[in-house]
Amino acid sequence: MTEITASSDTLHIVNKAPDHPRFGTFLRALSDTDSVVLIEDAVLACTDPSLRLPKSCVALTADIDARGLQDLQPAPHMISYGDLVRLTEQHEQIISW
Amino acid sequence: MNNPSLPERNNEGFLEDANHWSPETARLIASEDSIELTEDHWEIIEFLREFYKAHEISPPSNRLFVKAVREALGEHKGSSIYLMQLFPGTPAKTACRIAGLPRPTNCL
Amino acid sequence: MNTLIVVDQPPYGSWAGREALDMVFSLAAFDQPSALLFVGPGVNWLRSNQAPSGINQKSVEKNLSAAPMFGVEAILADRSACERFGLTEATLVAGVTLTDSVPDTLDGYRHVAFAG
Amino acid sequence: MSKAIAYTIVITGAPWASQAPQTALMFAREALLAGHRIDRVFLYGDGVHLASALSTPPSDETHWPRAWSEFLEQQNIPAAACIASALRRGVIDETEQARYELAASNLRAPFEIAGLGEWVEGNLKSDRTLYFHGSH
Repeated sequence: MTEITASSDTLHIVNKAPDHPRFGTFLRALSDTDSVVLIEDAVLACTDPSLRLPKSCVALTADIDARGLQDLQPAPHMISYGDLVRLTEQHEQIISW
Repeated sequence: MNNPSLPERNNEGFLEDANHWSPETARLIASEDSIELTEDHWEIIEFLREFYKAHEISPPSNRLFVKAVREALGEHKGSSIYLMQLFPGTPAKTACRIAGLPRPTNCL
Repeated sequence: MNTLIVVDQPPYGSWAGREALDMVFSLAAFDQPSALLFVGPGVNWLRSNQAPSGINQKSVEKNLSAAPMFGVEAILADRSACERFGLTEATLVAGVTLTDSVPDTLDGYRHVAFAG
Repeated sequence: MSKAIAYTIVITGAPWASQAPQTALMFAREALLAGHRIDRVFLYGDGVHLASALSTPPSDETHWPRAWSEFLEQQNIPAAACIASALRRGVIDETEQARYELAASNLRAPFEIAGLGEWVEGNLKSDRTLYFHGSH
């Protein structure tokens, strides 16, 4: 995964499927410089290129693999649980959707 | 605790139905705690009855009870010490019991 | 440490909003600056004249009206969501501040949380 | 390596109705491995079902409540279920069983029943409060 630097921007952790109303609220709440991690059902968003997710968006490998999405093209940026911990170190404001 | 002249209550002495309350109920419940109700008590009891009618909840905790009294009746009466003197123990619990309100959830 | 509790679920169909209210009340009880933000279908909490006795529930409108008394600093709502659900000044409960930018509102709080 | 961080973990999604308890457990294990601390775990809303001693999944499925209990005990991390959420959903300790004159109690050790004050305190003391929600 890409190098992470300390940030004052928000980390969004999203677990809702892309059709869930809260996923839409999350998209509207997103600022350009925020970081996004897709976990659980939210990794299904990687199958829909029309969703305007930021380039820096990453998805949990375990949830991607569980759902058979490991060969998606374009391939999502994937992270481990340990990487998720590191992201939470680097962001003071974290919103779990 | 089961005074036959009182409406149905739970094992902590709170009325099962706030609508079954009367001033006489308040006097009887207060007497169990050896409290003789004065003007100052009635002011708080009426405040709580009005609060329950407006918001359909008891103040959820003692801190919020004190805050709500302060908001309505000012700094002097909205203090733990003042309310503790009137309603010994945990003032929110004692006052709600006498006023016929449900037990504060104390979830806080 | 200011905290924003967000409600995006409509009232009565679930208890999630009531549990959000308990969160903001408990912050107020400990004198922590706090506010509520209603977004999406959650704005339906803010419609006046709710009469839920027919479904045997307590009025969330009345429960919510205790918030200022306990020291909850603001009741905020997403203007576009209010418009979508037909909430106007005439049908909104008193004391609601409308926001035009949810991202800007979220930026103003150190903690942002949902009840569930 | 950045400095150690203290977390409060809040779980609002129930086991089997959501992935919340399992994602939270994976996160918690990794956080400790990275040298961080978990101050407390707080169960809220449907999350209180994780503290039921009566959950009995089939023997070949992961037993999430037991896995959490073992983790909390091994790591000596305090964990509480919100009293209002727990009472509504039938997660009861002996004190509440006596208070409400109920037929049984079912709180799984080492979870305790506590008020939202525990959550407020966690927010104040920990560097981060992280929420693991249900999926509905």
